[in-house]
Amino acid sequence: MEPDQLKNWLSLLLTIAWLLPLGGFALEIFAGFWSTRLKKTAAYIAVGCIGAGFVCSLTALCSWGMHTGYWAEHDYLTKFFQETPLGGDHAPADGHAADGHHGSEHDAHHDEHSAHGAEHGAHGHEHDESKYPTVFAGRYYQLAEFGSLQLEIGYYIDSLTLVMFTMVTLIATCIHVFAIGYMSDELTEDYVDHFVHVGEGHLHRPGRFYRFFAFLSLFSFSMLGLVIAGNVFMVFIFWELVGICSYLLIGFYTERKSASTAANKAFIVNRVGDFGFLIGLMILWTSFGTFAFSEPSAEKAAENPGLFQMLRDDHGQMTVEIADDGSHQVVLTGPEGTHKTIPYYLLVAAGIGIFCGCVGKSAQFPLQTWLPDAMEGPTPVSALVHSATMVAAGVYLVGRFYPMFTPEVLVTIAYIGAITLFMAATIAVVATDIKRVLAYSTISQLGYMMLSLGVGGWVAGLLHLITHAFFKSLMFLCSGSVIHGCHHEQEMPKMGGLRKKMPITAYTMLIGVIAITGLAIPGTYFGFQFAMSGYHSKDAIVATSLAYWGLNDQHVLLFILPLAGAGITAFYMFRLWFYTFAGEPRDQHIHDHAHESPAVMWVPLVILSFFAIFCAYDGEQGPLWGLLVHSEPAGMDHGFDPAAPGQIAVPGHHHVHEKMSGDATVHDVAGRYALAVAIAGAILAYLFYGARLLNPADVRRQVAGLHEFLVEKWRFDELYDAMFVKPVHVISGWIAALDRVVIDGFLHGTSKAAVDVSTWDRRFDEQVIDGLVNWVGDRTFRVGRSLRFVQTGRLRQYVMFIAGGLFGVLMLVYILTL
Amino acid sequence: MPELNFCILIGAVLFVSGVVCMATKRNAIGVLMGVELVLNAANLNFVAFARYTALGLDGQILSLFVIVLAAAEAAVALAIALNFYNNHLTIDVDRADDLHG
Amino acid sequence: MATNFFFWLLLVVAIAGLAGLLLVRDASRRTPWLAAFLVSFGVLAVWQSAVMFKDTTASQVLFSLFGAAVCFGALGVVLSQNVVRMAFWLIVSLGSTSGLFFLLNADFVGAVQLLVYVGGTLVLLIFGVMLTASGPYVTMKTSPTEWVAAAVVSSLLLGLILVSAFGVDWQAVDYAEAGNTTTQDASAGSSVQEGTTLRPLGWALLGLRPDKDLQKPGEPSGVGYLLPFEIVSVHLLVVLIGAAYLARAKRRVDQTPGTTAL
Amino acid sequence: MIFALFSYDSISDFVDSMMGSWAAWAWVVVALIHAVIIIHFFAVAPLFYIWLERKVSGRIQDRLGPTRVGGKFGWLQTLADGLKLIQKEDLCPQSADQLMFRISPYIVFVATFGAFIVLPFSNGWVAQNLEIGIFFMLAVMSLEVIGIILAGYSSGSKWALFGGMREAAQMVSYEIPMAICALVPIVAAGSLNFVEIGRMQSGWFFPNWLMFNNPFTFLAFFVYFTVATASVKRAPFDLAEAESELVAGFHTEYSGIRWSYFFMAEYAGMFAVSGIAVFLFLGGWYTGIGPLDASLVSLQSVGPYGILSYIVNLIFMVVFITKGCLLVFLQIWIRWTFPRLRIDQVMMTCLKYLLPMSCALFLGAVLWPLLYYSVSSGESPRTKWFGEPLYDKVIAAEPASAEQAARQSAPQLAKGER
Repeated sequence: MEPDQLKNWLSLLLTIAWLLPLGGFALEIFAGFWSTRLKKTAAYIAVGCIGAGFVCSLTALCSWGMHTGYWAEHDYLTKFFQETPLGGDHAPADGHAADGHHGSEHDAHHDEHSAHGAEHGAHGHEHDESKYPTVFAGRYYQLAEFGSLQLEIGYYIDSLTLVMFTMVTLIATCIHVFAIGYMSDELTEDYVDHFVHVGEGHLHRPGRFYRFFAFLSLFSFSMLGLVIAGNVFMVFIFWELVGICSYLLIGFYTERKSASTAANKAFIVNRVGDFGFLIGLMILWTSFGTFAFSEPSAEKAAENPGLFQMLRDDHGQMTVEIADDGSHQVVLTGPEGTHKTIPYYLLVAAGIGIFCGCVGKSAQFPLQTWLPDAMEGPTPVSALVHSATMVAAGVYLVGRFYPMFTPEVLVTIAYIGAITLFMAATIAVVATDIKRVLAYSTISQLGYMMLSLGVGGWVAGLLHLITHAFFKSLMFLCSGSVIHGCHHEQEMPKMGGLRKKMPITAYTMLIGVIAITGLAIPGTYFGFQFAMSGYHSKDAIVATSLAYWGLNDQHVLLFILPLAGAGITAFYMFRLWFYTFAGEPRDQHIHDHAHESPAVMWVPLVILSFFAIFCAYDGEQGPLWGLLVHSEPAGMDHGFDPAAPGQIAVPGHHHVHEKMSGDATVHDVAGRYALAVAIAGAILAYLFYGARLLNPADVRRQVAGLHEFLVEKWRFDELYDAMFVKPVHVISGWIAALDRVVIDGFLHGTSKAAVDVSTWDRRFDEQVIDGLVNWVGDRTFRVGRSLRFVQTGRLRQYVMFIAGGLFGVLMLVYILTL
Repeated sequence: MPELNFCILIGAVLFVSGVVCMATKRNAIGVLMGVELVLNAANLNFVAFARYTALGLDGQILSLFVIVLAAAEAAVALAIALNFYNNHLTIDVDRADDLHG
Repeated sequence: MATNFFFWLLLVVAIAGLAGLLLVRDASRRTPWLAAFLVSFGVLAVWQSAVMFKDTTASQVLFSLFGAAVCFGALGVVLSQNVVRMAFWLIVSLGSTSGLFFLLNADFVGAVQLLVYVGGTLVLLIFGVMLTASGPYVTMKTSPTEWVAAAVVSSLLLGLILVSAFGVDWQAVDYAEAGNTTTQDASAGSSVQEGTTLRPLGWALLGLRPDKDLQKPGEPSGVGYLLPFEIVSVHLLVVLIGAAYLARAKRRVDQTPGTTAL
Repeated sequence: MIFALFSYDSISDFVDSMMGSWAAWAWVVVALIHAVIIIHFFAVAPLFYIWLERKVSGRIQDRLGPTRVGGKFGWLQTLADGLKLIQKEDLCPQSADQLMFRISPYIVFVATFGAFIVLPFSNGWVAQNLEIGIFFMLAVMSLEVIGIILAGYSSGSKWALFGGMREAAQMVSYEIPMAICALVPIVAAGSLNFVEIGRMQSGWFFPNWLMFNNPFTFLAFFVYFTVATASVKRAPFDLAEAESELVAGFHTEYSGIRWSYFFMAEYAGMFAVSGIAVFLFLGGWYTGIGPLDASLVSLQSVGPYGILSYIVNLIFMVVFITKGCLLVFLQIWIRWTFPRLRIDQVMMTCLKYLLPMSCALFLGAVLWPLLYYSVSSGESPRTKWFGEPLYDKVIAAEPASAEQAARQSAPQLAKGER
């Protein structure tokens, strides 16, 4: 197939996958018109759309691999056959029938994984032009054109996009299926909402089943849109759309006060992050003049290069020169090779700005408060939005936008990540709500990803993103089925010993816990590694941070914190598991009523648990790692040596695999440390909650202060309240006072003055003018009356007067004419 | 032309006697007679000027009109006087002073 | 000589008559003496006045006669208390004015005066008098003060008018300046002078003015009186209707029956 | 010397020549002469008419009337009455207004007498040939009303007052139709001057007498005649003297000579009104027989000293007087045949019948020339609309007497004799 044909084929498939949920959403949102509130048709439509989307993205991935010769290079398939006795009927890779049914496609994915094979070829990254192009970019529609800038809806397809597409659609499909069961009690005309008290009773409202699936479809559309986006502006558009969907989904139970405030909080905090994002965008636009990431085809790149091509040459090097006034200028290669220089700090500012957006979206250090409250939404939402996809968008953006970040920005990313992971972990330890614990664990894992991206572990970070998506959504769904089983009871102290009641949920939960803690038995025994996906990704991260520490001694924290975090993670995860599933039930009532959730809920659990185990199979030699490495930005593999002005070294791949102590590589050393810490944490949790030998209450009493501090979630809410809300009230109070005193005073003053003037004017008017007029009237009246005697009414006297008058006049005339 | 002066003299006498008659007579008809005298004085002057000055024929025509209109005026005045007499049973002008100030 | 003898004869007869009148007691027997005195004295008076006014022309005599009649008539009207007397003297005055009109070569106007004014209006007045002059209202005295005031004002007014009138030199005013050609035009015009004013008046009323040379610049065009003539006719109609309406017989049902109109 | 008298055209010419130094006072003499002449006729006529009336009324009532006094037919009866009246004591009632009572007969007499100034007895024999002859006559006759009212009022008695008032009302209201009817022939004739109107009616009586000039004048004669009898208080309209109701009307209190003045005025009034009728309708002094008139007129300019013209005029005067007497006889005749009208009927006939009829006739007379004189020749616009005025014809017809006509129009007194 020719490159163009492949490009069109891939873009077609991905566009279908992308737009199907939108169509679903359009249908489902009007379900109120064409279907009743009791039918599940809306759900089936949603599942169908996202399922078809998964199939399309899967076929796109396979056809991409086949045609770009990627499979040929990395013949995982044959390798798999040799080693693993397991084997189902392996349909040949390219023979996938686009089968809408979830079950069969599950096997196909598994098979495709094995085809990748563990070992990864010598990673020559030199792109010789003669080879088949692997990255495709294009434009659907041009929104606007401002001079040289084109705002367009376009796509940028490379291995990362395809992997993300498959991951998102797969997880969304499972969650949609799960949601059908979970949201089944909304299928009534009269849904009693126990959490909302209206008068003396509860709120009665019609069920909103179809609306939930509409929002889910909209969210899937916007997430896929974000992933496929070809330029930063489009990313921003879907960034906002995703934010809206999270707002809608968190606030699904709108009547609940807590739900609506949580939705607002999430949206507002995201907006704060987006504020930074916008600033970054603006800087990019003014300085670079374009939003597109990069233009794979050579001739188009010459005409209007993407952001990356302008900043970095083919080897990923950024040229910095010292301008005459001493400031560092970055040289950009514009269209037709024109050169333009922008100040270095501007680029740093742009990077920081874009990273702010990611902090807001992925609930990193300063803006993490909204995620725990976001648990108010239904559990499938938490699973899909607030664990796997949306929060991962921040990390994906950092990954996608990696070339633009200068070393200084990377350091900040790293530190933010470190702080976040440690803080979230500590809070998770004391959290009692099952979903709160998972929320904090999500935050800390995101911290891990940011940390790994910050320290240069691009592939490690994104691998961890994928794996975390799988096992975190798994755990959320398990907690969902637990809540569902315990009739919306989320407090762990009320649960206990549910293993017997809900075996499948318990064991899938256990798989998730083991995956996240990264427990494994290092080494490969009889061709199989006893290690979950979490182990591989977490080890890579810790190794990269160790290598980073190796290169930059002052950043010791970047290694210590992830290590400690790993331990704490293990502790709170196993605490969670033991708390809910092991031991005697703490609340007999709930225990009695607990029941295993129906098939429609536990099947996705099983599927997700399978992926939680095998998605990062074979670690760095695995297919997933290979795919991710394929779209690693140029120059990442061999790291950056410390350049001006920050003097920070970024480790490459080889640094990670250098010999450190003896023959053990950095990677192995880090792995051993992480494993030790994790095992310690697990054992400690077992002691506290599993066997209940130690009483947490005692510890709580001993470290009451610390405990209180942690329960208060490091008092960030109070901090923000104090920093922002209070000042606003105070200032508004001042303004109100100003308004009342100054402006009203002024107005009252003028009106009072007006009143005075008018009273004076009225008095003047009455006395002077009226007086005058009356005087004149009076005078005329008096004169008139005085002449009255003349009008006697007697005819004869009148004649006499006339005669006299005549005489007088004539005399006068006579005299005058003398 | 002495005759013109004589005519004017006679006219003046007529006019003045008319005015006096109007001024002194308490009988409404007396007043009317005074009016007639005044009108006649005017007529006399008209004709005299027609004869002795350049006024010519116009004077005579005007006197014709005066005569005719005097007749009309007398008719109306008499009607009023009779009405007054019928209503108030008196012809004394001084009794008709309702329009005093 | 004869005239002297004749003169003295008349004088003696007059004196004898007078003496007889004074001496005779019996009123009824005085008539012959009275007759003698009157006849002789009358002839004597006429003769002497004729001699005095030997060269006065007819018009002057007649003019003064009629003038005197007018003035005494007017004074009669003013002085008489009785309304009917007043009416009579008014008739005398207006009749003599019509005579004056004839003397002033305004024959048609004189005739109209007689026919319309005296024959019509004064008859009307007399009707008015007859209808109202019943009982106390025939003679109504006016207070002396009013007489005095009237006398004063009238004399002042008369004096002023006469002084101003006699002060004017009419000679200068009329013939010389006035552009009017009535006096010069001997043919159809100057009818005013010849006293035959009927036909020119008729034409004037119809709007034709042959006696005026209309081309003369100073002359106003269209001095005909057709429009006023029509207006007067309509006016008369209106007045008649009005008067008839006003004076219509109002049946008054009150204490004085019989005051219905004639 | 006597013949020399006839050479003068008019009395005034004669007197002027006589007065010499007193020429200025000639007009007084002339006026007196004229007055004497008229007074003679004025006095004689009533005598004859009273006698005529008593004879005719007798005959109508199948009785003889006065036969013994003065000869064969009692023709001196009225003279005897006259003498009787003069001897009677003319008393003046106590409650009467002395001045008014005495003056009113003279007013009435003067009013009627004044009328005869302008009435010509033949071609040129007129006291004062005024341009406005007829109009002056009517004007003067209208003064009579005042005399009657004053007489009625001043005699103090209610009957007199009522009689006077009714009489005055009747005369005043009948004046209007009389004037309008008189206007009808004047419109046809085109002139107010008696002499001119008379001259216009020369020739055969049918087309030339104004009566036969156009149908309207024909009707106007009869209306005029009725109105005239009413205005002189005669015949059916003489309610004022109705013995049964108002005794003798306004002159009940009068006796003697004052009463005779009233009577003289009445009968003279009858003749004056008839005279107007003769001039306006019946051809004036012409006999109406075409050739006879023409020959008489031609005779006038023959012979020495105008003696023949004097004789012709005499003949014309006789013709005029006979016509007048015939009309008076007609009035007398009517008086003794028709019953008397009530006062409201009198007023009603005047205002509701006679006045509208006379107005209609007047309108017809005015419009008649438009129909009759078709627009043939290109005369002046006036003639085109109103036809060729007769007076032009007159002037054109008799060039010979043009000089005389011109002089006639002169203001000096016209020659009048007898």
